Amino acid sequence: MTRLLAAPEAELVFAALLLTLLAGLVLALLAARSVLTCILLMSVFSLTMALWLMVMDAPDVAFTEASVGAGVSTMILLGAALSSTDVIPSVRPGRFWFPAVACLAAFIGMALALSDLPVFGDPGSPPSSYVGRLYLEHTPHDIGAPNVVTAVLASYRGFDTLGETSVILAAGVGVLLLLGGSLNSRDPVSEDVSLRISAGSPVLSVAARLLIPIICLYAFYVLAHGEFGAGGGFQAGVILAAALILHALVFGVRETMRALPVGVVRSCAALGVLGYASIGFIAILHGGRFLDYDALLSPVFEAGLPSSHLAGGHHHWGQRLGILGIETGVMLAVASTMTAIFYAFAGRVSRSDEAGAA
Amino acid sequence: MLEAIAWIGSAFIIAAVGLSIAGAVGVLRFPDVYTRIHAASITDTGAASLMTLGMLLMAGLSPAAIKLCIVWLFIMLTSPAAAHALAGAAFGSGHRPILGDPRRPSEDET
Amino acid sequence: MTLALALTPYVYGLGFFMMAAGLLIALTSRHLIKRLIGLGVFQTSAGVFYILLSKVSGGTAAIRLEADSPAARSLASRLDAAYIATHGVDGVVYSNPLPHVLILTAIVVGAATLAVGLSIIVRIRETYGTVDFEELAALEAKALRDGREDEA
Amino acid sequence: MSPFAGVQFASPEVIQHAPALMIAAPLTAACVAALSPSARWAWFSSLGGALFALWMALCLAADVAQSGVVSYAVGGFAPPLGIELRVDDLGVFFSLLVSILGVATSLASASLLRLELPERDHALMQAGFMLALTGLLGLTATGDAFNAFVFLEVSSIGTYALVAMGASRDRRALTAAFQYLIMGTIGATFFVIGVGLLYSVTGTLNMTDMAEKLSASSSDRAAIAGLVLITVGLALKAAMFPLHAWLPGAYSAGPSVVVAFLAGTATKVSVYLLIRFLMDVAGGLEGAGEGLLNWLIAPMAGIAAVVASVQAVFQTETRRILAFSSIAQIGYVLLGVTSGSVAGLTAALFLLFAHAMIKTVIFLCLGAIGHRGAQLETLAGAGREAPWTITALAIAMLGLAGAPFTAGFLAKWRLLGALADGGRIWAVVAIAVSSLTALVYCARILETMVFRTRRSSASGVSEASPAALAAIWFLAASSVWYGLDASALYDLARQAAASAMGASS
Amino acid sequence: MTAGEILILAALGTPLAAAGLALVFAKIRDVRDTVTIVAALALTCVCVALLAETALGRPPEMRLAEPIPGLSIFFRLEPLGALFAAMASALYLLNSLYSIGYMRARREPRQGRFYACFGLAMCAVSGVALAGNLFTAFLFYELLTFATYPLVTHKGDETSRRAGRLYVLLLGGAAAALLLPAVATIQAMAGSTEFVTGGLLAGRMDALPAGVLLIMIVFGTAKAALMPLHAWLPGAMAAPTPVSAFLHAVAVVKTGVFLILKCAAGIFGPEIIATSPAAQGLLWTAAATILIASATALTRDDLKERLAWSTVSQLSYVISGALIAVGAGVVGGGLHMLTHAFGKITMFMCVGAVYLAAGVTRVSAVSGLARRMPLVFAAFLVGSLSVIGLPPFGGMWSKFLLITAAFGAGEPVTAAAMILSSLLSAACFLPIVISGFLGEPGEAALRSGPVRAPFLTVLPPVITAAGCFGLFFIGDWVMTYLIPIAERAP
Repeated sequence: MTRLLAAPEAELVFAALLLTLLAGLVLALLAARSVLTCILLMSVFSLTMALWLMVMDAPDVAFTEASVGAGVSTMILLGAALSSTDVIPSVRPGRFWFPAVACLAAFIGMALALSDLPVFGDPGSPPSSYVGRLYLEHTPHDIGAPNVVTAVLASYRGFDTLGETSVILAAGVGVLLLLGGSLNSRDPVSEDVSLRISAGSPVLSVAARLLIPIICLYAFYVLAHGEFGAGGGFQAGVILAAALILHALVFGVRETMRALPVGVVRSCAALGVLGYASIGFIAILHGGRFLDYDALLSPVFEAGLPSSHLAGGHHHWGQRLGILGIETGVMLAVASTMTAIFYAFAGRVSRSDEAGAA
Repeated sequence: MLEAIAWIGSAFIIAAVGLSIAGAVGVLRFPDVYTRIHAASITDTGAASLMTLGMLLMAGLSPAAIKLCIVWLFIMLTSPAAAHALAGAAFGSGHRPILGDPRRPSEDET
Repeated sequence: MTLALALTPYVYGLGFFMMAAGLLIALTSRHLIKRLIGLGVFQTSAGVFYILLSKVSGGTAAIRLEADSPAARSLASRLDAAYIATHGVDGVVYSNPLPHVLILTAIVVGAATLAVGLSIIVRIRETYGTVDFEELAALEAKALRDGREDEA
Repeated sequence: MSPFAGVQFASPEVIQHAPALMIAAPLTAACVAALSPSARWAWFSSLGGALFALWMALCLAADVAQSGVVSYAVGGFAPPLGIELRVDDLGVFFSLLVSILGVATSLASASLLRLELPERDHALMQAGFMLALTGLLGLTATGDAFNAFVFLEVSSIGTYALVAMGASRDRRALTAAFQYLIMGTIGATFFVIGVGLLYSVTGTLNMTDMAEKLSASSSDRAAIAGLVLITVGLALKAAMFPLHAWLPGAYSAGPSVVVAFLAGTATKVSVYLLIRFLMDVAGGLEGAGEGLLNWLIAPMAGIAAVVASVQAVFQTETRRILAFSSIAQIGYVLLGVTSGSVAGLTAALFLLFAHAMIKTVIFLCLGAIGHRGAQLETLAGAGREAPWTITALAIAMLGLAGAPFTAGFLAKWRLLGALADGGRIWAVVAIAVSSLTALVYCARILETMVFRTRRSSASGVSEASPAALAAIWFLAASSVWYGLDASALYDLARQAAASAMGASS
Repeated sequence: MTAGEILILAALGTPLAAAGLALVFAKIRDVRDTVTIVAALALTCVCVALLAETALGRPPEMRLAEPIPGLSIFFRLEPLGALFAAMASALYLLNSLYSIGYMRARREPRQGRFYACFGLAMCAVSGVALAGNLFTAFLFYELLTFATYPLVTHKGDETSRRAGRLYVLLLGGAAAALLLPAVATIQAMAGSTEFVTGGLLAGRMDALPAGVLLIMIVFGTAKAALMPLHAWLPGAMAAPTPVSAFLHAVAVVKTGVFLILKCAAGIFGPEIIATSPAAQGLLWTAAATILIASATALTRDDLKERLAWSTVSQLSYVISGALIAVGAGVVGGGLHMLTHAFGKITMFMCVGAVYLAAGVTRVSAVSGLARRMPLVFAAFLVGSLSVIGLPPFGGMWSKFLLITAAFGAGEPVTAAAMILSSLLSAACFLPIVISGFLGEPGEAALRSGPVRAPFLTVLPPVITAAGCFGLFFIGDWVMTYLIPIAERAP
């Protein structure tokens, strides 16, 4: 996509404008009186944040913010809010002023540090001129993947991502512990709950039946394409989960649970993280460091493979294989955790209906 | 020749912006749920596809053009279905459309 | 450059304002779900601060382009050669990729916290019947007093 | 001379990968536990994971005793590009603490879970417990600032849900867990913003690299703001005085096995991070680290020691008393850390280790005897029903009060001496007053359990299961052993303190 | 292991063994009691041997363990310690005999735990007596508090439990809040806490901080029952009489004043005590305690409480002795500790015997009883005369020495207080004996049937009464023996 914007400064101004819009949204959120308004404002906030991230040259983060921030968060917020009271009572002044003063103090404390922060967009600032630049220069030689963000995410700082995947597993375990009580009993959710969407209307089922395979294909595209363009394990996992959730919304949670029972979903989450860790162990067995993808393939085997054109003759098949492997593990973990969370909330909604109805 | 197509593309985008503004105003001003859903779907379907076509024209013959076509197809498939689902849900949860002139309270006001 | 200088305090100031506002919502709102939303805003604003650090004016996304590819050339056309030479890598100026990686993690951590928080809220609503912070505190104070009487 | 000098626990190839395997082992155990069909399998995998982590920690201790600092570049990329696991004397001291308590808690977890939670939740509880262990071990080993944030989140997100699972015993666990979640996440986010500020000044995330760049940099204000934010974030995580509101609720309502592990490790590792950032990383900024320590943390720690102990005396619920006592003990430790002398830091680390063991024993005992009622009265005369468990609990309570022949006593002795030497009389007075109040609530608990006759209406109390007893008695005996001959633990603490202070001066 | 070290280990080991065996054989009465007696006998022999070794100028010493580098459990005998250990072990033997008789007569429950705690307490006492540095002394001092708590709450009813709570709170609390910081500071400042003749801190510390440390140590050692930390002593009378007799006349309270004596002599030294204003203040407090306690003793109708309050005042004699900067003060204090122990234990045992025989606990109910129990009341008379300080008994020497030392050191207030308190204690105890022998028989005395206390509860007080008498003759030998502990720094 060629850019029509003339000068680099225009980008900065546009970013500043979008940030003002974001700040406005936060102000609106502060004053909101109903929970649903808050959730919608939060969703708009995430989408505008995704737009702002695009302008700030962070496509991967924009992608994740849109899918995880706007998509999944809004869904589970709605799932939880459906069953709770909508109106937000106003807070008593007594309990308001002390935290308000604390936040003001934090704000002033941070604002004091403003003068030493690097100028907005300054290429010579310590972050951009030191490690950031090293990554840009070393990626073709070390890893050979064009998308430096995925290279750093998966290979240079692969340990961070392993930690993060276990954060996702922890969230999945936590949600299943808290809300999973009724789910893994043998009889899945008693009556068909499709969050009160008129099930079976031809338009939706046809559209869904057409869309779900495309979404799954797109998810795998995003996974594989992670090294070249924006994308990667997290985004792919969320998109895959979105497909499953669409199926649940249209055809009812019971159908989806019959296709993908909770036990399987829980095991996939664990398998995803296990896969990621085992790639690390394989690297150790092959004599490299933990998560050192160069050690994955023996040099003799790697010599036989065609060298990638981009990296000027260096073959990085070990790195490419490693990155793809861990991204698959991450996708598996993210997709199954998001699905498990949806099952937990959907299962709970039906219970609250019975409670509400009873 | 390419310049002309690019300008047409820009015209398409400006039209799309006009449409989305109209949709936004519609969502704010229309009296009941269904008209508001209609206005929202204008932005969702009309403006988005116009914008995509505009970019398609500006992108000319390049891999990006193919991707834009797929995006346009996707929008064409999902947005109307979304509007339909929204209307179905509204109807399912008991919202009845206001028939007749909104300014005069009609007889069968529920 | 003077524009960037002028924008810096404004932009970081907005970032810190969002942090303070998010913190305020998380600490003072009475509805538990709104507290979690406030927490989400607070975490996202931490991301804003990181991304503000990463932006290089004139830079593009950290996806290595071929030195002479059409995209690289069109980008180069908009900047003066000296700027590209000093700050660019192989003829293209990129923004700093490291904060992007960090914020990818922070977003997912935020979503994970939100998921666990919401499941706790659902459980609270089922056991206590309310999600209002004040009511919950009152209920618990009463339970504490009863607990002390009947077990003493 | 460290007690581990010249000791070999494994072949050199294994030792070479010890830092990474120490963290990966419990993570793998967590996955296997989540996968396992029955509670028993989950328990075996969690026990295996904890034991493997302890074995690796011991290898690390031997390696560090030999070569001073062990640096492990994960993924084969040297810092500042890749993430570096950097373990020095200070780090290995905490790795040992966390892994020892991890093994003990995991050993006792089967019977404790059976007493409090339905069978179907056990597998996931073990998985959550192992993830918390992974997070904490990661924190003690990592040398990268952002990686510390990630492991902080790994350890805490699991524990929010685990604490909430205490609702089967006491419904207040849910609101306590929610408060814990809000405060914990705010703490972690403050931490990450602080790291961001330091990153904006230094441009790197590796702690040692950051320390060098900080000493060279001219822009101090952003760095100091970053340090302040990191201190506030970690203070929230370590339940330092003004920010401790979440701890009593979480520790009194959470399931016993979770609280036993958290009481011993979670707040302690946050103190470790505080030492790491304020003494190592902030070493370059002349005065910033020390300034923060003396004028922000020291007074708060003094107030914590006194106020928390006094509050503990007025509580009627057993676990709530112990929660407030934990906050007071954190106050002691921080008084030692901020004493500014190596002797003070050594005494603080020694007290921290002793207190962690003692608190874990106490909570394990309360869980093992099936103490369901919250009020202390329901424990009356428990000594007769469960003699072995209650004797171990009595030993631990004596250690908590600082009675002679226990590690608590020697630690308090050294701490008072170091503070008096450093001329901090107000700190000595604070510790004197709070150890007086500590004696009161310990005597009250001991008297209720051992010297009171059983009340009919009190809930049934039974002897602990053999595995739980083994874990409890291992820790209780070692807390007495370190009271009699503390040379091994004391040397470790002294080397850890020397490496922390050495790095900064 | 030299002979001296074996003796020290035996001095600590035998009571521990006694405690262990008492627990093991708790159920078999006879075996348990014989074990206690044999152990007490063995302990007495060991302590007498230690006393002999120290007297002959070869004080054994031993470094048992070093829990933390720089802090060691170190034992070293010196005249005062050896004397205290010997006295305590002898009286432990007699008290064991007495408690066997007492406990069997009253068929008390949980006697296994009773004797075990006794043994543990005795081990703690010998630990403090033999301690070579303040750290070891503090260690066994704290152990004594925790070992004696079950004895105070032996009856298990609410009053004894409240007394126990007060006991632990005051003793443990004062130790934790005042004594521990003081000792830790001394360790930090002086590098070690060893008792050095002439004072460890002499010349290392100026008067003001040393004064503060002195105040913290004197008030921290709540066992010495200096007002206002004396409330636990009358409270502890809720315990059975053998406990009151041995612990609250000999073991616990004497350990307190012994520790103060050793600190005054071995840590602070005469120069610091002479110069520091704190010592002056403490002397006045001790004098006040002497007077108030003796006066309160008069008002108490219950026999044991009257003895308890008299003990509080007598203890302050020793404290004043320690705080008078003259060598004779410390020697007088040491001697008084010895004579008062013999005197007061006799009186406590007699009161116990009277309670066993006639169920009488109040002074007013004693009239006329002496004719039915002449031997017990005779022993009581001897004990009280020794405590009052009249010539034919040991008490006279120690009071004489203390009063002359007070005058010599220019402390008229303390001397006056001591003299006045002797008169008060005379007024307090003699009426009991007089009304017992000459008063017309009260209803207790008129009860039909024999009024006889078991033989085992009568023999020990008679022996200790003889001891008081004997002390009169060996008084000056003990004085010359104790002189070296009070020298100035070399």
